[in-house]
Amino acid sequence: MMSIWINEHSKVLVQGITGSQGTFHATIMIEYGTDIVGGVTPGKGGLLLDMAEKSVSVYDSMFEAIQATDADASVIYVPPPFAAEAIMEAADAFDQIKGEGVIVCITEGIPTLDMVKAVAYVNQRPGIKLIGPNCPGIITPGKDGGCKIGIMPGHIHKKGRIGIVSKSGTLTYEAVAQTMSIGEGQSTCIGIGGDPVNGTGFIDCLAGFQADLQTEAIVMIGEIGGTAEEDAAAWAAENVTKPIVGFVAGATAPPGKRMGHAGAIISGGKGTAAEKFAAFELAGIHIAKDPSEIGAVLAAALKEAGLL
Amino acid sequence: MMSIWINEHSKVLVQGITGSQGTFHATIMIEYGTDIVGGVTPGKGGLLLDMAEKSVSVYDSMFEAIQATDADASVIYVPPPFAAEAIMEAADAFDQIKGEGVIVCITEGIPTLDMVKAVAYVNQRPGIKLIGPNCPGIITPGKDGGCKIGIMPGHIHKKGRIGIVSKSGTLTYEAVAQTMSIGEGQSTCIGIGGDPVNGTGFIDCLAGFQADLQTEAIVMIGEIGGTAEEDAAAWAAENVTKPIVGFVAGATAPPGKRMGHAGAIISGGKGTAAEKFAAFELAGIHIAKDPSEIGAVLAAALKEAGLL
Amino acid sequence: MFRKAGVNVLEGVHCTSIEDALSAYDSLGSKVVAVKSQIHAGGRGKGTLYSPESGEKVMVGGVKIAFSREDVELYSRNILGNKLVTIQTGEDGKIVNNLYVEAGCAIAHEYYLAILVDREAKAVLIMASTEGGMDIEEVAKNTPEALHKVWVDPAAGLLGFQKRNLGMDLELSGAALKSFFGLLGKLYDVFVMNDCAMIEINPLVRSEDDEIIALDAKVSFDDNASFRHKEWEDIRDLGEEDDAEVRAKELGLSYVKLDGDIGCLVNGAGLAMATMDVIQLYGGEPANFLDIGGGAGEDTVNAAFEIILEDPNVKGILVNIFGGIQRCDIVANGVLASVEKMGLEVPLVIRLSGTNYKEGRAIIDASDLQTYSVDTLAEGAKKIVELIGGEQ
Amino acid sequence: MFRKAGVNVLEGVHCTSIEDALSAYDSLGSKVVAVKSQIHAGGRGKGTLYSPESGEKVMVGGVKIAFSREDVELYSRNILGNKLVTIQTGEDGKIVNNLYVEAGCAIAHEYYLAILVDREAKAVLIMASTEGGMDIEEVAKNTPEALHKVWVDPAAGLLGFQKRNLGMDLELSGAALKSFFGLLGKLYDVFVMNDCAMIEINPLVRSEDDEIIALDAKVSFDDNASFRHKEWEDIRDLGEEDDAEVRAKELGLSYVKLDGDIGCLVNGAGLAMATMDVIQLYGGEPANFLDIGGGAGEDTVNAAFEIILEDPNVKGILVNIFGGIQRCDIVANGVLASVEKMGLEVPLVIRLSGTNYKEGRAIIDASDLQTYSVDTLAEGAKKIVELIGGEQ
Repeated sequence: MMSIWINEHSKVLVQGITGSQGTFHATIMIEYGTDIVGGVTPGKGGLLLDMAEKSVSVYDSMFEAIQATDADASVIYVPPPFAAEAIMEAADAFDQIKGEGVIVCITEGIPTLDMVKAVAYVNQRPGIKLIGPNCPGIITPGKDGGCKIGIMPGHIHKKGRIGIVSKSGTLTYEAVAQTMSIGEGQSTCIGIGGDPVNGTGFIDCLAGFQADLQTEAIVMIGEIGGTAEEDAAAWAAENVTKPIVGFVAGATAPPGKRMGHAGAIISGGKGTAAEKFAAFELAGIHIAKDPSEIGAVLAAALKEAGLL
Repeated sequence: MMSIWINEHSKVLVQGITGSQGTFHATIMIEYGTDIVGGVTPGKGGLLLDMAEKSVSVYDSMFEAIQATDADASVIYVPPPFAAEAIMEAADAFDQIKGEGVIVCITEGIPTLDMVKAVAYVNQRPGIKLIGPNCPGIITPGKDGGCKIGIMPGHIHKKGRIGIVSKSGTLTYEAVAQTMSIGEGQSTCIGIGGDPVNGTGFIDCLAGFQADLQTEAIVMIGEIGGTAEEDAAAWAAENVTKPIVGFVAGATAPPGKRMGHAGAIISGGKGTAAEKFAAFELAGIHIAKDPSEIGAVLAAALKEAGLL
Repeated sequence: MFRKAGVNVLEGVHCTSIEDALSAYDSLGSKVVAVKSQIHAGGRGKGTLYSPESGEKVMVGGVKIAFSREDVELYSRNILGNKLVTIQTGEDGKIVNNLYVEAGCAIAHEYYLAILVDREAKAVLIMASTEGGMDIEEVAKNTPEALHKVWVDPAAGLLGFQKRNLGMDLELSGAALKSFFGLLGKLYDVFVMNDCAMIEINPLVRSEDDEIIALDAKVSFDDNASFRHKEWEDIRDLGEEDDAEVRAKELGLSYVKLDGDIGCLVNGAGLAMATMDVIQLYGGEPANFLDIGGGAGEDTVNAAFEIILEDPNVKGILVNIFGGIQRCDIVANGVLASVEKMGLEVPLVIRLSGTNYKEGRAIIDASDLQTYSVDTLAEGAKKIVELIGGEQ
Repeated sequence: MFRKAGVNVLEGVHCTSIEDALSAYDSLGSKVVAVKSQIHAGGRGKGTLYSPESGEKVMVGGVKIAFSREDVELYSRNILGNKLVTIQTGEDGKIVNNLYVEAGCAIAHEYYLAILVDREAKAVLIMASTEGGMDIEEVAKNTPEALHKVWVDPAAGLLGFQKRNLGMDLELSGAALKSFFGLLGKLYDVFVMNDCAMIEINPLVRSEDDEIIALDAKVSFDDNASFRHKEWEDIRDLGEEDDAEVRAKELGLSYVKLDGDIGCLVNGAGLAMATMDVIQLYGGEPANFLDIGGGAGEDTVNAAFEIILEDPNVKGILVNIFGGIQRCDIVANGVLASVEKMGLEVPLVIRLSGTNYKEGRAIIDASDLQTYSVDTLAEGAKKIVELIGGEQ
């Protein structure tokens, strides 16, 4: 297995392709090299869009679109009031037609209870993987281009052996730049998003990287709120043999205040950066206290593991 | 593996034990030899009931009861308005505490949409098996007594090698009597019930019998309505190597009329006995056209398979 | 019910006389109206009306479009009091005592829509077709690809994309799609809130101004849910159901009248069906399905005998009991009491098995009742067929 | 909101003056009443009131039981216009402009109840304890076994047995259990229908006649769901929230004011937090969290500068951008325009990386702006700390 969940050749649909965000990012994804095989906007089925010298078909429903294109993944640029429905439509269609599929939801601002429902719906369909919402997406850089599903800047990436998973968007880019600063590329980078209720979590990604032949080390970026970082660290201690470098944002965040992401809030004294760093330490994760140090810490970890 | 899902020593709880049906059948089950370890009636926790020279504790909730008794199974004698809730309570408690459990729902007359919800709830908890509702239950006769969970007359059974599965209550007893008439006993007998939406179906039971070392032949009794018999026959043709004897009730039932069981109705020309018998024949199932013939057909089938 | 839930329906008036129908026509203010026979059975449009006395054919079609006041008069005269035979009523048909006069609308297209519980999927199923007004069973048989299906996830309920996709499958767009989306959501709510067994709308129409309207609907309910729907007692049209079946239900019996001459009294639905089957297998014809349930008392047995003997076709009775909860001695006492009370002029064959069968038999044998005790169902069936002189 | 949903609450009146409070006392007709400070923060009962001018302590306890008209007058005088400091308000406390005078009830026992979304379980969690009125965080820490939890299956909703079992966990029975069962169902509906983030009822009480009553409640909402709750605009008490934070939100910025002196302007919530962290790591103190979001225009950058510069503590600014969707050249132009418009008297360090960073730097370098361009976040943090003369 090379890279996780998606590979350079994954076929991707864009839900909400005729919206401004959808059109903009579909074009950029195609330019990067992503195989965008179609888009979905109900009521606009049959339309042909010209994007980056490619002609992209629009379908009325995900069911129709997957049947016509045999897509492997879908990315959602749909406004918050309709995004949870879009996730469930994609989950239902992938499940019915293929029994599997990757759904990436970029949308920010989906009501939490909508996500409680959508995540339960996805989890009842074990072949379906949901990334996000409120995340930059997932990218598997190729030798030439690659598969970028989301909004991250493609040009900063390079194919390589480091897997990256992060709750934050821009911090992921920071982590990518740090791997590049020591001459390392990425196998797959996943932004899982910072919402309180979301799809794929750290553990799913760590398990994927552990099993992936291309990945040799992992960078994991958390932030305050919840206990996902602690749980992942405990799991990694038991299950991950590859070196992991970890950073947690929000050491200076005051309690009770939401720091941008709906999930980034220290409540009841729980979910602090200090607790998360301590859990990382306990699990043998290599800690960077400053994101600008990730490169150096990673290089040291690779050396220690005999990989450099 | 000897017998299926329950064995002679299974520990059983009775939901609704302080109701008249619950008390009556709990006593009979204990007399038969079933290990009734407790009962549940909310608000009556702490009560001790004297039943067939045994003292049975009443608990307020299934959660409490399973924690206290480590029960394996539960049987529900709760009136229809509350029965679906009782199923879900049992499923939740078994799932949380043990990750598995057998729930037998005897109650007749549960609204179909309640069962749609309850079955979906049970199916989300893969370790939980639901038998019924509106069924006689499940019995695994032992050498001396055995485990009877339900309302079937225990005394007509004997431990042996025939597995019986049936939609109908009294027809199951008829089938049991037929096996006895040729000197055969039963491994496990399961009445899956005749409601349109229920738990365990024919295929689950056939799979259990096929895997069970004690079971050497199977009697399967269907009735008009739905396509469960056809689906099971097709599945058996591929997956069951043990001889099966089949009967379907309702050859003379007029279309569009509900014959007692809510599910026993031929609608839109579908679900006739003729179709089901034809499917049995196609699948190599030995057919009895008259339940009084089941013994003779079974004896012939056993002989053909070199088992007699 | 639909109107209360906000489902688009046409204005209409219930009528029980020709005068009613005419004043309904006047009040609706629509030149074209539909005059519809109201019975609890489908296929009314394609049914035929017969005079109940002469058996003469009166009119083809139980639903008629009237273009004038005269039409309304003619059609209501032809419908009221006559017998409507459809593919779902059986040969006997049903007397029509009610009709519905409904304002017309300019129909652009007719669709079919049904909501029911799919027992295999254990979920609510919504079926729709662009072939409205047709017999849906024909559509299902001949052009299954024209029948679009949506299963409702019990956990998530009916989702927006499912409504939208089904509408698009029906080739709806714009205002019509929006109207369909709204109507389907409301119909699903009606189905769930009212514990329906089936809602069938045939036809569902798109009007020329792109409204989606439920033109004709047939609704049935889940009997098991009656405890939480006291309102059903009001809308049930008891007059129309078979009298004995209704009475049997009140007594806790499951009874279905059939055309044969051998009455059956059985415990358990499956065994009751099997008893009928075996009677036929040995050349007889069952007069009924009758399940006395589990744990019936003497009274119940008594009531069951009464209902069986009411049927003038009955020439013999087969009692078939396999006692589980049911004790055979109680049935035996019930049979004796019934015979004593009602007299018995037809042969009676009794098969008792299971719980207390010895005691039961002893009771029967000790009485001076003219009965035949047998050991198995097959013997019983053969015996009763022989006794009433059928083929053996 | 609770009253409308049928949740048991005590009668009470909102007041903004001592006169209001006295006439509320007269109208409630209950000799004993509670006088409650109304601010959006918990821990009011255990809070302390201070004079906003002198800082003098006025009264201990923001919720008081008044046994007479004189008590009401005293307590409302001590509360209104003064500053209430609780464990949740921070040191600054909040000025109390509203109070609530509530009829008393004979309390047999106090409980704690909360409904919230459990992010780990991805489900709604209901927590209850027999230790009502206490600080729940203490209970969770010291006696976790006293805190009973129920998770709501998103598919099935809150089920009857869960309500009953939680009530029994609270040692309720009979009428009190029934009352709790009803109240919990309604509260859960309120939670879901109103897209709450948290409902905390502390205390929930059992009255001596076995009614369960929500005595004091704190409700917060899921901001993401505001698009479907236009009614929130009415109930939001804007005066109480930090002014700059509200204005920032309206401009599409995420802003949280902090106590330090280095203003931050960052794209992305995670990076914004990391920027604060790194500033502190190198000896500085961030003045704020500020995320300009993805794809901000010049206007947004402008607004962000305005909000940062409003804070008189700010002695220097660190701009940290890693362009993804966000183009660095747009940020650069925004910075120039802001400085031109507002003037700039504090040092400015700019780190641009990612999309169009070269163009962005060129714009900054070509201007006559007194800024320091750096390559990494660490360099930027060190530089700004150095410039404002903090430790290095």
